[in-house]
Amino acid sequence: MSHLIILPVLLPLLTGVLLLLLPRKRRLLIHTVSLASAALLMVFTVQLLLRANGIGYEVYALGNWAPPFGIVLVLDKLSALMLALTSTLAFFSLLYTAAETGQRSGQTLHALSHFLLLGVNGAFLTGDIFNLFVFFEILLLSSYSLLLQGGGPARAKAGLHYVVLNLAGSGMFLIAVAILYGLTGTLNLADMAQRVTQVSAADAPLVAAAAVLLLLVFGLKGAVMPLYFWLPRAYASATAPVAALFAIMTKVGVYAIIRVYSLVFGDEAGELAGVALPWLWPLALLTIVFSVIGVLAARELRIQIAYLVIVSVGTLLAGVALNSEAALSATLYYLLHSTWICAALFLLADQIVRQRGSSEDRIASGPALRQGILLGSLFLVAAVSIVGLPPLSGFIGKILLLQAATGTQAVWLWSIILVASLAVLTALSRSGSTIFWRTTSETLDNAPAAGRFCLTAIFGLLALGVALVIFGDTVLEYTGALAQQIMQPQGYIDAVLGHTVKELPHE
Amino acid sequence: MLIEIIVSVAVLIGASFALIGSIGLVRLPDFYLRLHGPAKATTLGVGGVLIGSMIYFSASEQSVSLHELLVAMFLFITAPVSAHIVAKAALHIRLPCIERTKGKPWQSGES
Amino acid sequence: MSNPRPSHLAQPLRSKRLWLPHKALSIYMWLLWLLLVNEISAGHVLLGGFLAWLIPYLTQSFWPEEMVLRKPGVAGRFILLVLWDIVVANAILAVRILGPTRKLQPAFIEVPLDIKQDFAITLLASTISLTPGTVSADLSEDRSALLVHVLHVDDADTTVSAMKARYEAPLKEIFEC
Amino acid sequence: PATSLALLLSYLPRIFAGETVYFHQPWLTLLGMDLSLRLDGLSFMFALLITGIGLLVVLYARYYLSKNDSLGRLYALLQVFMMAMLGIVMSDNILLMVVFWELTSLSSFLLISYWSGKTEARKGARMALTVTGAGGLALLAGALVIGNIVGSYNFGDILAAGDLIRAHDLYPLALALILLGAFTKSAQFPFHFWLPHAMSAPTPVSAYLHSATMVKAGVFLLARMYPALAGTDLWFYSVSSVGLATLVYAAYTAMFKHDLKGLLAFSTISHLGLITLLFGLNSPLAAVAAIFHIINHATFKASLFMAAGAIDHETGTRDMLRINGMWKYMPITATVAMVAAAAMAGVPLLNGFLSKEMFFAETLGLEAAPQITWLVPILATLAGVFAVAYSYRFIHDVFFNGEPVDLPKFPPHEPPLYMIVPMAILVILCVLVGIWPNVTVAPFLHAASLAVLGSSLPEYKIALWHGINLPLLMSFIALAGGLLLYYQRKGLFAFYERRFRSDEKIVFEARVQRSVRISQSITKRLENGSLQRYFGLFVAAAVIGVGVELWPLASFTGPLAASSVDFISVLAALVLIVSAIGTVLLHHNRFAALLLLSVVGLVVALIFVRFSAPDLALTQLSVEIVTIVLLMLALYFLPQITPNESNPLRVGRDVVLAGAAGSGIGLMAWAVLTRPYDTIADYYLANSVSGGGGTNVVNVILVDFRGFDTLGEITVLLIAAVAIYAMIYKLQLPLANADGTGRVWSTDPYPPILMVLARILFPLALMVSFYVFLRGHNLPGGGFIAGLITSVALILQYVASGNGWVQQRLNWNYRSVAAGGVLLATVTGLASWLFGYPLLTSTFTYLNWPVVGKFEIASAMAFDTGVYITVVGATLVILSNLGKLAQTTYADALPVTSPAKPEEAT
Amino acid sequence: MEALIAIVIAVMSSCGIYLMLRGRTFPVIVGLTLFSYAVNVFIFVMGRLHTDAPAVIAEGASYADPLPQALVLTAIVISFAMTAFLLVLALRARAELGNDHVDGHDAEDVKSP
Amino acid sequence: MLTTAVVIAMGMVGIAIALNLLRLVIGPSLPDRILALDTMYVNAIALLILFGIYQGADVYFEAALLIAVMGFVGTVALSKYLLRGDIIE
Ligand code: NA
Ligand code: NA
Repeated sequence: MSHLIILPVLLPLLTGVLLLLLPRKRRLLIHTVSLASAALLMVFTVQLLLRANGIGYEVYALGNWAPPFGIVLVLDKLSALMLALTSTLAFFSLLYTAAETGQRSGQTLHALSHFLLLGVNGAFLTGDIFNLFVFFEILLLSSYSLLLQGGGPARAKAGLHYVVLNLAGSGMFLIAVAILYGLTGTLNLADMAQRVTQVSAADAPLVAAAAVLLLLVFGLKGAVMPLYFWLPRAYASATAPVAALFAIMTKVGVYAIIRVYSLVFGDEAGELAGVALPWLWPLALLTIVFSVIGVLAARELRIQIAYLVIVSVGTLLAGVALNSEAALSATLYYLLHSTWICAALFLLADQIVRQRGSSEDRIASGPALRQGILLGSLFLVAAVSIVGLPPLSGFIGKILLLQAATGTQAVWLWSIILVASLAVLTALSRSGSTIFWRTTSETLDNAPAAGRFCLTAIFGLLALGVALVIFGDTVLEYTGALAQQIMQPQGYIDAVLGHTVKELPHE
Repeated sequence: MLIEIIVSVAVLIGASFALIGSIGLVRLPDFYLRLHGPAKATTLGVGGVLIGSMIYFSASEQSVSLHELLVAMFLFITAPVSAHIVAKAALHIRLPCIERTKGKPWQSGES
Repeated sequence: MSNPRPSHLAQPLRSKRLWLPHKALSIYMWLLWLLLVNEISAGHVLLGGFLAWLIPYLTQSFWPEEMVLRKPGVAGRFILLVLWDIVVANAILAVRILGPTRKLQPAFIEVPLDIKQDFAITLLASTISLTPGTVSADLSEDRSALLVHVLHVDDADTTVSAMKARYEAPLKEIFEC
Repeated sequence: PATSLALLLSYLPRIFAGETVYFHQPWLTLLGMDLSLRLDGLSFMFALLITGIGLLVVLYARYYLSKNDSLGRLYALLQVFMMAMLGIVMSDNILLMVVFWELTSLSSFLLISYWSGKTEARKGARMALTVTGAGGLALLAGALVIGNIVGSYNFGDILAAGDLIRAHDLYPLALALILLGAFTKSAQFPFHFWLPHAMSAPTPVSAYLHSATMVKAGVFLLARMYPALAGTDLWFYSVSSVGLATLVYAAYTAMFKHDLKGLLAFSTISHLGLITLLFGLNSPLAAVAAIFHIINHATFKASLFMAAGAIDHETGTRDMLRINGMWKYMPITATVAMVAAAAMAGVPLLNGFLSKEMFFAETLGLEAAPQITWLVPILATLAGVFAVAYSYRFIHDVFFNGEPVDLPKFPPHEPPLYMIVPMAILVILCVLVGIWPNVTVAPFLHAASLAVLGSSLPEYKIALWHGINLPLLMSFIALAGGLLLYYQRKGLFAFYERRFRSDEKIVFEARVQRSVRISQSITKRLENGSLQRYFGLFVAAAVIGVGVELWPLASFTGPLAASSVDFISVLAALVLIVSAIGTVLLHHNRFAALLLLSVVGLVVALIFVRFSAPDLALTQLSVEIVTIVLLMLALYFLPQITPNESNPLRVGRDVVLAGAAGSGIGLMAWAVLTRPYDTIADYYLANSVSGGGGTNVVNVILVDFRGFDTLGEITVLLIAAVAIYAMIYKLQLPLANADGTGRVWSTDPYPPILMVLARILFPLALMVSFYVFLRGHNLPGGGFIAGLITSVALILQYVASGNGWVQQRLNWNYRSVAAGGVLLATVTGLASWLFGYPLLTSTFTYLNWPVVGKFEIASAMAFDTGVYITVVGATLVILSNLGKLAQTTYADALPVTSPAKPEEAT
Repeated sequence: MEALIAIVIAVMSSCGIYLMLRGRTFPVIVGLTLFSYAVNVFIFVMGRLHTDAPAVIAEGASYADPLPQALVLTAIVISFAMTAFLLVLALRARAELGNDHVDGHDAEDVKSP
Repeated sequence: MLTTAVVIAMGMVGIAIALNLLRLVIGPSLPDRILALDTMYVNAIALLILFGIYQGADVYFEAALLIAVMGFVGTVALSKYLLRGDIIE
């Protein structure tokens, strides 16, 4: 049997543990192990992507217990795509980490990053809702700690808010899972999807309450109005590679929403079909509106980028709420784009901060940058992408989404997205021109030039965004097939519940 | 039947002592006095209950059940030390005792 | 604030001994195991024996000195005495707790100590706490005296000498002669 | 550009033959956007303008820029721009055109801000980007609407579907959006204001982008979409009125600009208005005239910009109040500029005259809305008057009008030859076209008009002399009136200064600033940095969400009968409720709250016992103590008292919120508890012994059925250990040397009696934990609980004897221990791979040894050992490091000379 | 009995959430602990209430639902790890921010208790 | 009869626990509260053992043992906090 599907979980776990066991002083070794593992992870996930592109589903029954009794990992097009996205992001972020940690070994940082990957990958793969909770906790705890890397009051405060809110969120998650179990008697998502169809009308509101509670929890992770307020400070205060890595975190929330509400509460869920949609749609639009206001309001570049992350979340969820194949396909395209580009922006902002000395990333006049042209050009590319100007990925994603909307939804989505684009354009042109052009004097003497590996990381992420344009058709073909798979959850259900395990010798 | 009676008596006596210890805890006028109830009565009370349990399970399962002894032993070892350390803390923060108390506690840190 | 140099840090670390570093402890452990599993089978007797070796071996550095019971007979009698006193103590206590509290005459009394070993002092202090109307509240830092709170006292000196005779003496006999 | 030009010219014959050349490369097919290009007459004409003028501008710029400026950057950007511009005119797909459209906005942004050090340049660039970007977005929306109507984004399909589009409900929307795109790009009123401010760009850029090409993209769009959108009243009114307003207003304003380039900019706007107006007239001839004027305007305006640049270059200023009498210093430039200006004014024998004539003629031929159409020719003539006036001013005020006034550079010279050559070429073209239109421009115009108007191309004739008619009269009125006006300029200037001082840039900047400020205040209100606010919102959202969903629920009480209540349970519940509420009421006294919290924990454990969950009880008890110890370790560094800082209103609000949330949770518990369910749990009960080899089903679930969860759970512990270790590293905290009441701490850190007892208990606890571990698979217990017992036993040693003492005896790296535990558990799980089973597949067997008897060994036990080790390691990392915290801060807090460093264990 | 449990859960969650809404780190942590107790009991009772039926396989006995119990065990461990982390974070915040307010600033209207 | 006796005993222990809580809530001093909590732990052991007899099952024995261990450690830690502030030093 193939164990490939478990490797995205196993590899980061073992790497994290191994990194902790290595002697702290072996700096180079630690970096090498960490990067090699990230590279290997990329290989595995790409392989999984290819495999998912070919087959429908693949199920891995942990402990050889047949679903729904044991925990299963399920590979489908969605999980494969998310895995590949994560691994690329992780590789470049770790590359940046390795380049930037300098004399410090970064042992903890690397280990925690791999644990974060463990959590994220696990969340993407698992087919069990409680196991999803466990992986959420793994990724959250790692992220708490990663966020605090480097110390300082801003991080401490942001961290405190982030942690407390998410701990409360975890509590709510458990309550929701418990209610679902208490009424359906199962934890396996596929099984639950089947049992939810049989929930009586009298009990349906209870399940719906649990579903909304779950939505709230995922919304907290994904940073939806009114639950995103913790995010800007948190992301802005994180160190660059961490912030870059965090670009995937909100997407985990989005993923969970897609997965749970299409599979368990999808169109076939009887009384409970589409239970999340009436909430999701307005919240997504409000998220866009208020986060764009945040983008305009930002006084610091990193805060602005953080708000851009939220804008992208709002856009994605709006796409999810459209609840159609075309919209979902567009959403996933946009998800790839926004994750890579936001990550690149965070890395870039870090280099800007380094070269601006005490002006840091304030959107106000400051010293000229040592590599103004280079960084400026990179910023331009990233900004063009994220604003959604042609010819880069954001534009395509945006068009796809706009095309997917119909009826009244189209009116709302079009006006909000287009006005939002304009506002973001205004804001980014303001911050970009201020930071790169409104410079007071000479460059700072001690401003460090961006290192080779740092630039590689930024280049790499932007290049992935560009690749999304060049190979647009291929990507869209995949996301289209993916959307089809997601909108027809019966395939998933059959694959999981029909999975048979190998006979054990002692039985 | 005899065993039932023995067990009943044991648990009732035990429970009574536990209750008395707790009554002492509420009723006595200062901390140092209240300390006596839990340190002795409650411990013994639980001891009584444990003996009851020991007899009961030995009888009902037709084999000697002695592991309750372990709990009892543990309690008898730890209860006085608990009392001691709490009292030490009370002395340290100079918790007042009722006026008619003879003798004076050491000042904290004195020997 | 000054922090006194804790004397216990100066205790020498004994080199590890493989074979039964604490024989008394080992016996105690073995019995404990059988108590815990609540059954006497060949398997558990052997397993208990193994643990009786393993745990003392692992924890030997936590035991500063080897305890030697000099007079098992005295020790046995002492235990019985204490158990009896506990029962009596509680009967008296019950009466005092339930009776009128205004008649109580509490007191702090100081019991000078003859025994010096920490272990023995601990035993004495515990015994005092478990027995009639007394709780050992504090030990002087030089370990020369025990501060005891008495629930009801008629004559402090008598109480002190009674305690010393009844409990300290046998303990001294058991551990130090 | 030369290459492009050459390449382009090679298509000349085919285009003149009315052919359309296509290029097609599938790209984003799923998006409806392919990389498909078309080269028809219209695009060919534009492409020729773009490449031709581009070539000249490149030549000019080479000598225009100073040595400090990066020529490479300018060329690169110009190249990008040219490519994008060609893309616009040659796209065969409307979405693709939008792509190039936005690219021109972007490159224009970068070109305007070429001298990025200047505030003017940055602001001008940003304004241009915002306005044209907004237009681009509107255009995008329009394109999508069109695509929606037609079902294709291909121009071929769109242009053929004009009737369909015009009849569609969405036509007004599509039209509005597309016109918005065109008008912003071509600086039509009221979106014109960005163009004058774009003049902070280097002059070659202004010449190229902001007169000859980019601003023409808007009118190009009108031309391109003409077959699809034009011909309706809506089109007529919207396009022509905007064009007319722009024409007049901009021509009027141009007269008063003292800045050379400002004058030219408004003139450009005005001419664009003229072209727009022509397109708006819904007449085929007007469209031809529009196309003709596009060509003419590009030639004379580009050369004028170049002249202005040359003057700026030589004098160091563009202020016409200072620049006078240049005829003396640079006669060649003067000659060239004067000819171009004359073309701009519409002087006969020059190209401007021809298209203007056609324009005047068209304004007269209006058929629609007769009650207002008489106004059009009048306004057109008026605009002509203004145009002559500003053109004449450009000539007179710059080249004559006395002596220059303190120029930054004096005396000015003729510019380098290669700056003159491009100007000259353009001016020669003006003359050639003006005199022999049929030889020079006619084929291009024909091809282009064919592309716009299709087969319905009207009969038209370009000629210098049509005889004396109304248009000619209008031309002469304009010429004479313009000269007259110029000589009356003093009074006019004064009038203008009094009336029109509104600067759109200031308005625009103020608007942007205001929206930023409003955003900031909204954001500050929402994201006020208060966790209480955020958390309150979270709870409120949950209450509302759940409340709304629960609303339809008929009854919380389900069909199952409730079980009976007993006295002890009620008592225990009361104890729990009292202590929970007590925790809240006493929470200002933190230590007391902690004690009450312990009671809650204890009763929770009793609840677990009461309802048949011994494993849970054990775990709850051990975790609770460790938690309490942790809380105390932390409390040491925190204030002992919580200040009373919530006002009654907030307390009330929080009570309501918390009460609602809690009641909701309680109600849902009640609802579920009284409903039946059908669970998968029976499978575990049935297979625990046969499949998992253990009778304690809970434990078998943990280490086997759902061992993956447990692996995750111990990883969480490990991460917590690592994270906490990292956080404590170098943590400096103010240390209280006295308790909350100010009493100095006891001097006796390690009470001997406690120390003795702790040591006695240690082996005992180890024994118990081994026992609990071993039986876990079959009876309540297991690795986790055993690990906690071991940890607690060690904690007791730390408490009783101190960090130093324990470290002397047990110098482990707990972090590695924890990592090792996870490793062991994982590797155990991996072992199943060897036998071809998935991760974490367990196995067990029964051995029968002599004497010992029958017993079970299970791989799950190795897994559980991993759990045990992780728990011990993680718990101790956390606790011992928190313990050490005070040591390090304590040592640091003391003066260096202090002898008191007692616990530096050697 | 179900009602009693529901009330207990309601009270614990209310108290926990109320404390989490306070402005200082320590009460927040205490509240979080209280809330996690409530959550644990909540999950636990989703297996319904069973008296004298521990899920330990024996002859002819009835059993409680073992699955929620296993979930609670996992949840307890995780919430323990989280609480520990938050606690140390509170210390860290105290060190970095100079006070123990969750927002890092002492409220202006502090009244002494 | 045994059942009655055990139920009565449980009632008595339950009341004892309630009394402990009373002392815990009213204090007034912290040592009083610690003492009350410690006593409550011990009483809880009694309650558990009684419950075991009542149910005729001895699976609750370990819980009792654990309460004994944990109660003691808790009391020690709490008292040491009052004494030294720093419980692990
Ligand atoms: Na400490
Ligand atoms: Na907990």
